[in-house]
Amino acid sequence: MLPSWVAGATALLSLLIIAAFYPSVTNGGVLRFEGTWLPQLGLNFTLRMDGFAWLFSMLIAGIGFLVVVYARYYMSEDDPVPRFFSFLLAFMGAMLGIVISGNVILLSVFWELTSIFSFLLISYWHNNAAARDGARMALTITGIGGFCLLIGLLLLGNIVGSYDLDKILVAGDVIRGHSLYVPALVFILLGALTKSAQFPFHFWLPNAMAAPTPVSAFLHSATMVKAGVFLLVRFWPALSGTYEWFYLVGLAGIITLVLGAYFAMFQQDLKGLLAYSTISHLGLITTLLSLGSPLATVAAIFHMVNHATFKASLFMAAGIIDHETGTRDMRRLSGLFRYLPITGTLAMVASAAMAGVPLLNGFLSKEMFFAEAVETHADSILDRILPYVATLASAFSVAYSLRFIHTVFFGPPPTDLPKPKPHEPPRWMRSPIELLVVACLIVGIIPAVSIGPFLHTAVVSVLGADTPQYSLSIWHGVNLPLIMSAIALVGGTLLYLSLRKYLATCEDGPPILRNLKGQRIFERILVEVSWRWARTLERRFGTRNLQPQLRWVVATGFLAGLLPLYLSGFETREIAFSGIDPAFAAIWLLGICLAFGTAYLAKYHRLAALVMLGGVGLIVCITFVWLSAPDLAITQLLVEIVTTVLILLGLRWLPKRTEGLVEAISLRARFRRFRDLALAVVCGIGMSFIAYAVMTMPVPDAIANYFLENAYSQGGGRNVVNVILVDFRGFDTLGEIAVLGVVALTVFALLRRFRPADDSMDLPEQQRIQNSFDEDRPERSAGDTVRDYLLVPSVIMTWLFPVIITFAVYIFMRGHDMPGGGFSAGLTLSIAFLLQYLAGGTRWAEDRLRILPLRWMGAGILTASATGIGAWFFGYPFLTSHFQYVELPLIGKMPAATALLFDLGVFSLVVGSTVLILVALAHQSIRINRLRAIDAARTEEG
Amino acid sequence: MSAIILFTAVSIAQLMLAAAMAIASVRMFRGPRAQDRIIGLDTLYINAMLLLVTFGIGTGRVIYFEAALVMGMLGFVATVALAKFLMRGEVIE
Amino acid sequence: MELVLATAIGVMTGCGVWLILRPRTYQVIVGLSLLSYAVNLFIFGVGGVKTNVPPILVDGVPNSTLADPVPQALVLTAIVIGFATTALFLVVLLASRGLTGTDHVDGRNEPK
Amino acid sequence: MTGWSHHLIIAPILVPLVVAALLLFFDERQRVVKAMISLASTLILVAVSLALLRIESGPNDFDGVYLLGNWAAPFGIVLVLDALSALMLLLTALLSVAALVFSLARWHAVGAHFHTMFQLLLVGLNGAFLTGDLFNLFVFFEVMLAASYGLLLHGSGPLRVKAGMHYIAVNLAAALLFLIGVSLIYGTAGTLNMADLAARIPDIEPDRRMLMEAGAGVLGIAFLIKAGMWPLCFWLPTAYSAASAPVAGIFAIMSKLGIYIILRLTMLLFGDGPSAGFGADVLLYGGIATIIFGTIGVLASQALGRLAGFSVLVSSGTLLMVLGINDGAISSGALLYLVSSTLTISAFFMLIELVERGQDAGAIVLAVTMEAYGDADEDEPEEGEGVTMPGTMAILGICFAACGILLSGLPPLSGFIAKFAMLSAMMGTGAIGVPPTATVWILVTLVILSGIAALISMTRAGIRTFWSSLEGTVPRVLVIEIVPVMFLLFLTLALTVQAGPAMQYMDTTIRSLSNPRIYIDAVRNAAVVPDYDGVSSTNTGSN
Amino acid sequence: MMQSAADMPVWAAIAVAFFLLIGSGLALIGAIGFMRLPTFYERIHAPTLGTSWGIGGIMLASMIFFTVSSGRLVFHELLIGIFVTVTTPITFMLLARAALHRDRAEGNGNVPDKPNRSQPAREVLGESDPRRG
Amino acid sequence: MLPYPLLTLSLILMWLLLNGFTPGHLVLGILVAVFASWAMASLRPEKPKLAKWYLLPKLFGIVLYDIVKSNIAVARIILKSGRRSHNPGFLTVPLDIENHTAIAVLAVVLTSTPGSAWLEYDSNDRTVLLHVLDLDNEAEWRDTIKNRYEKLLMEIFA
Ligand code: NA
Ligand code: NA
Repeated sequence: MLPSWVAGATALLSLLIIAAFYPSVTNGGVLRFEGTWLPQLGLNFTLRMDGFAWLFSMLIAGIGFLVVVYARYYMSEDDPVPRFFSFLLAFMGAMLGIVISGNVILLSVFWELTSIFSFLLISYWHNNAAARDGARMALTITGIGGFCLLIGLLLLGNIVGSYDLDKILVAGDVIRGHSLYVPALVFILLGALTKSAQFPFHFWLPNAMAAPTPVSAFLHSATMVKAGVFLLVRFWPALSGTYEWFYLVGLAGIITLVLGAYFAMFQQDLKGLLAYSTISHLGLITTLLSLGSPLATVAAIFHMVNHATFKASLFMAAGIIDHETGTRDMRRLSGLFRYLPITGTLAMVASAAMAGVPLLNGFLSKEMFFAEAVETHADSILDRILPYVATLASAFSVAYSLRFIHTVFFGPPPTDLPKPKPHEPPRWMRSPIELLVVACLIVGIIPAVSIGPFLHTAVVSVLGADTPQYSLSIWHGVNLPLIMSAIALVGGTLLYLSLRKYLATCEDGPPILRNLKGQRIFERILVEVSWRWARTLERRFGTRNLQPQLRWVVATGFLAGLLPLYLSGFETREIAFSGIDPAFAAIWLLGICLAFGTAYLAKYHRLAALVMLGGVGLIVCITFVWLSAPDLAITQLLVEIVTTVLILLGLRWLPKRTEGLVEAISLRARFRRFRDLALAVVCGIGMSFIAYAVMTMPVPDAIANYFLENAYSQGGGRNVVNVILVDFRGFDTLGEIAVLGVVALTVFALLRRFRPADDSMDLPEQQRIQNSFDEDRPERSAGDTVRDYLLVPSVIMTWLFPVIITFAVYIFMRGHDMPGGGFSAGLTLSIAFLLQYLAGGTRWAEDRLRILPLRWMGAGILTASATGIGAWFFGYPFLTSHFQYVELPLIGKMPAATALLFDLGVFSLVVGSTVLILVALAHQSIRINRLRAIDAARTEEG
Repeated sequence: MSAIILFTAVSIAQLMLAAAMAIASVRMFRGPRAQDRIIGLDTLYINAMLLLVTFGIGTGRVIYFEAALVMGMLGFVATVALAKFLMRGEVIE
Repeated sequence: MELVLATAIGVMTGCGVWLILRPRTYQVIVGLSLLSYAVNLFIFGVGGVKTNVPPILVDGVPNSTLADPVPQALVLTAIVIGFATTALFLVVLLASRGLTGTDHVDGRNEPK
Repeated sequence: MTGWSHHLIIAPILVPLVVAALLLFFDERQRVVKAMISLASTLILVAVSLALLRIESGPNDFDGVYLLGNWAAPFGIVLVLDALSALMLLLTALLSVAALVFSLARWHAVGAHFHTMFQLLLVGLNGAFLTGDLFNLFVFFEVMLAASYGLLLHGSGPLRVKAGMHYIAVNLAAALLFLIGVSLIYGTAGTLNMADLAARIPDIEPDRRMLMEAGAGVLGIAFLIKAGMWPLCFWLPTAYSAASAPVAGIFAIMSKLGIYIILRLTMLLFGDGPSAGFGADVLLYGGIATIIFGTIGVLASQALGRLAGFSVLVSSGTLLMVLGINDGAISSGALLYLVSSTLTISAFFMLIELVERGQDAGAIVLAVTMEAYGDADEDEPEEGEGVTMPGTMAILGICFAACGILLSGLPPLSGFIAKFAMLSAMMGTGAIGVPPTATVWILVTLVILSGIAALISMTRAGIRTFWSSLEGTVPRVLVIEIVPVMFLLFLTLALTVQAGPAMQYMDTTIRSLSNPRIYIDAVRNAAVVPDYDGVSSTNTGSN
Repeated sequence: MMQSAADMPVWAAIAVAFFLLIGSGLALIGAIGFMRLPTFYERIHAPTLGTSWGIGGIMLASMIFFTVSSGRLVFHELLIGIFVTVTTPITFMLLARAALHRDRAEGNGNVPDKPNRSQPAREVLGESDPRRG
Repeated sequence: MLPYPLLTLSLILMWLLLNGFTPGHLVLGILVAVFASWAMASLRPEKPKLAKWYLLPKLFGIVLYDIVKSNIAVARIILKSGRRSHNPGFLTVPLDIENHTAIAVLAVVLTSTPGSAWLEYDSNDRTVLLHVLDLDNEAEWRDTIKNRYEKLLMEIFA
């Protein structure tokens, strides 16, 4: 398996490289590498290796290497191993990154990376639901913790003024004295405690045991879970030594210590037992760190290393058992020693180390822990109960270690194993365990020689000048810690013996508390909050309906317009009734009535509403004339006409609606109506108010004067509005025709897929009646009625065609000097086309007129753009117009402005777009005939 | 003198036309049939056009002529479409 | 004159707002049309209400008596864009009606 | 005249416009030709915007003001290229290339005139980014909207049509507000040119100013609708998730257009002077409400499309909050965040379509519902063996994970850098010794919570999609579909690695924005091209 | 350059006023008739007052006014008259025919024959009130 | 070259009416009119044969006179319509003319004249249904239509 070789070589290489750094980090030496990344914000790619980081790196790389070797044999042939090893190596890199980051933000980057890779590793067997859930929970908890850590680190940066670890570590006093200390501490601790599975965030770790065992051995015993306590050690000089630190860290540590050990005793899953044991041991380390004493810190660092060695080996052993027997359930395992003597022996030694049996490394750090526990650090209840708690937890630890060994390896031969014939694993699979167990023994027996110098290097780098005197010998005489150890060993053994019967058959988990599954609670909360609450809230504070949305738009628009006025105490001028033209007022009285009528009739009398809307439009048009804006009047009128026809074309496809059935109006609907009415009234009044205010305000020194003065001399036109449109602000017009064009295309595209509702599929009733009338009579044939009907109108409408074309040309030509222009002309021409469709029907019109609307549109945009671009060749910016009078034979002096060419583009586009829209709508009637025919054919078949 | 005559005549004419428009609108609102409403709109158009012409006389400007011309020439298109919709249920067949 | 125009704008706004808050697509499109009338008049009015002034440059008439041409140009653009979007909305409501079988703005079948 | 290179400023508008027109001359059957022309246009746009960005960030004194029609400001319309608009242009161009390439696999063929509308959307976007004139902004806004209507409806179907109708209705209302706002501003200040307006504000007498502010308020609502501020945002998740994948991919920039304009106008008009800080509270509280609502929506979303849609809201909310605080350093970070989140969301929208291709919608709902009601696949048989994922799924999975990481702001991609940049400015070394205020705490909490929500939702969705349903057929994904997604994700990676220079650019941008004088003077002093003999042409308008 | 209204000869002013009042009066009478006449078929006659001499009067007024005030022959108002005369009948014809169709379809007795007996009388034109007509 | 000379001429006249007479506009008007006539040709309308076009002014005069008359009549009816002073009714008139343009002209004339309205033309039996506001003398109506208008029209559109 090539991947495993690559992975192993990589791990080994890292180990060797790290080892080579050793001389540089002894005696407080620090290696630094600085790369710029985001220097403005103090985030740099700074790597920093001191003694502590070195020790930890060695641990990561060393155990990493062993895990790769182990996994080489553990993973099945069918597993996608390249993925496994790449994730594993990536994780290792991230973990090393945490350890050697010299910038705390960089540290948090690696921190989150370990969460991500651990997620991928836990869920490696993702077809297993437990793996998925466990991975997700681990990621959620540690990811959230990582965010908290980031906040804490940002606060540290705020306090210290730098994210550089060196600067932070020397600023302990500043930090502890700062008002932001507590929040920073709390957030950093949230990060650390979640990662290290400390109470109350411990529950993710047992669920992460769905991971392949090498992962558990690496991540969940030796490295990732140590990241939290690593962080506590790392920031120990900067953060520790306060009451807040003591209480927060200590409380979490002590509870975790006891609870983890207690839970561990009652696990039935081997890996579950180890997981809870890990939790408990991490609690021990946390407790030590809470104490704030240098000696305790030494013990903590020492225990980190020790725990990594024995726990990793135990996980590997558990993996072998699982691998060989097919189960990890201690109720089914029994008497395996006869099959697995070597593994059994190794596991026994490692368990003994875990239980704190003398001559093994676990014993040494535990003794140090006991020694610290009896000291007084900060006078409090916590302080006083610590010795008892420590002893109790230790006794539990003895009990579960004993149980691990006794249940699995001793007793009668197993009876119902999934794999009946277990045997020793391959040599190389066992060797990592052997190596680790030997390490336990060596450290346990000759600590000062073996681990001593390295530990010292690490301790010095953390504590610096505060490094205390400590002795790494096995025998310190008969003292309180030794007695506590003895009590724990004896008590633990007795405890195990008394619980043995119960444990052999009991359910997973401790009595009573077994039902209090953190995982279950967590998932419930997650589902409740992130799913049900969220959906309820989304429904309550959001909507998928249109009406509330428009209501919001209207209401906020109203507030945005009037609130500033109200808040700043705006007062409008006195209302002036003078100067009102009675005819104008009368016209608008009418217009207002028409508007009300439109609103009133729009529901049941669509056609009537359309007619009245046309009336309102007409009044608007008159207004434009009255107020000296003939251009607007013409445009408004033409648009009005085309829009009416468009809506009529659409009306055919809308459902029939009759007033007859008056639905019972519910109270809610009534309320809604009232609210809408109130909103409408209020908006109307507000709009009137603002309109009045702005209209009566003297006109400011506007840009308008410039246009009035220069339209003729510079733009060559007397119709200032048109000169603005095609010259001063020609760019607006260019955009405007783009809008029209794209809308036409959209309409076309949408209608190509249009299929009417079933009840609109039939011929309109009028046509059916008329057709059947024609067919009933021998002298008539279908279509006679309509032909007679349109006989006279179509003659007139046809003859109007050239007339309207002439008129369109007229409107276009005069635009620059008089009301008119490309847009009006375009609309006029499209009305000419429309009229032919009306007169003769689609077929008739298209037989005769080949209008290619898309070409008109394209040509329009191109003409307008080309006119603009033309200016470039004379060294002017886009759209610079040019005009002069040209002398034409017969005709005389004619103004010729390039703006006219631009207007031609507008004209062309407007014709194309309008015709495209109208024709696309008109074609539906033909299309439906076809669809109907297809449907009919289908029905016959079916 | 001329000014007074013209002013009075124009004002009265405008008010009469406005009144005619108002009456047409009443039909537009009341119906009873769609035909009546549409003829109402047509009448409204015609009277509005006349109003514009009188406005032109009142102000002495020819500039409003085109607007009136557009109403006179193309105003019927909307009503024709409406009428055809009534008769055939479809504007363009 | 300002008063008349302001009232007219207000009424059309009110009617338009009422209509766009109704459940039928047709009401909405009519409402939007009314609103755009109101807004066009509003833009127009912003330049000051001048009646009986020459809209076109005429020799000998001082420019300052002319109506402000800028709002007029803006209204023209607004009319065009309003026309385009009305056409589009119309077609979309037709398509919606075709696909959902109802003319309710939310595609719901039962009038509520 | 600085020669032909000066015309480069207008190229981002003209190139797609002319291309759109040209495309109209080709038949629907000549789709390949159309696609190639369209693609060429977007590639040119990338090149142009890169050139503009380089010019803009370079040392030389480039005249970034383009006087259209050779009319001096404030009379004509000006285009203004500054660091901010250059950035947005580049972002748009990059997204457009990705979306267009993606569409070539199949989407461009499902309806008529896709490429034309796509190009016109770019016209609208680029025009809106470049213009220095309020009404011209309206026009380009409408160009963009009109094209977006067409693109949203591209492909038809009930979902799209319903979403399209709501989208159109809301935006039509918004357009009306826009017009009211612009005309109020014109009526009170007498100008439409942004720079001129900014210069005039101090001299506007009080009652006029009140109305001007009312106009600005109404105008603001129009932009906030586009940006998707709660409660004006409900259309957004529906519309974006209903749009076809490449369309949603390019839509990602549209909500940012609203943000862009708010940023531009608040900095220019309300940076200092008598109206300073106008509307800041609205942005702040609106942003808070938006990010909360977006977060809720992210958690509540079953469908990936809606999840992505709500992510847009989260992103908008974050940016609005920051704009409400209006602090230079935070804003630089926010700009980085803007770029990063736009790239992410765009990639995500396109990815979703690929991922969901292999699934049927009913299964998703069922899976989620089962999870919600407790006993999700608990009695599924346990298997020890892993399952080899097909290569496609692996690539999709990696992209999906990248999106999740980006959305939740986890390292190592730019989502983290961006959030860090903002947070650091609020409470880290960017604010040394300044204790975070309550507002900052709220902000930080919300930013973090939204990240957590994204994390939870994305893992839930990812697990469901990639791991729980291997029975589903493996989607058939073409290379030209996955490459654009990877391209955008690669850009986020590049943004991470090059965070320093990127941040430098953002800093410069914000610095120049916070000194509106530069902008105002540049526009007002921009000189028209003088006449040359023999032609009587337009000439200098005096101020 | 145009003369102001005050400079116009009185006879012209009187002529203009006369035609104006005739025109607008006829238009008003037409509208009143449109309002008051009882049946649709009667009502369609009334507005033609406005479209015939109503327009005629006002156009004449306009022609006289502008011819006198500008000192040159102005008669482009003729165009309006022609177009209205030509186009208005279309609307009236079409609408009257639609009314006829509907009355026949509904079986309203008092319209001339060509009823369509093969179809039951039904509500055809969803728009209006069936009670009247 | 010129498919519809009379139309072209009318269009030129229209152009000049709109723009005022200058040589330049005459040229321009001719160009536009010719272009518009070509556009008309593409519609391929039924081509009316104007045999005696010079009779058109006569028709015009008659109609103008009739309209004045009926204006007064109808105005009177409307103003005293409190009492039902008139006798509305339908009237079916058989027509001899076939030319569509001629029929259209007749329709326009009848509808423009207050008091009579063109309702329906039946191409099968070639009758037209009219509505008349005051149908006191049915025969006189028929006579007016047949002899006063139709005859003249048949002469014009031979
Ligand atoms: Na103690
Ligand atoms: Na008549």
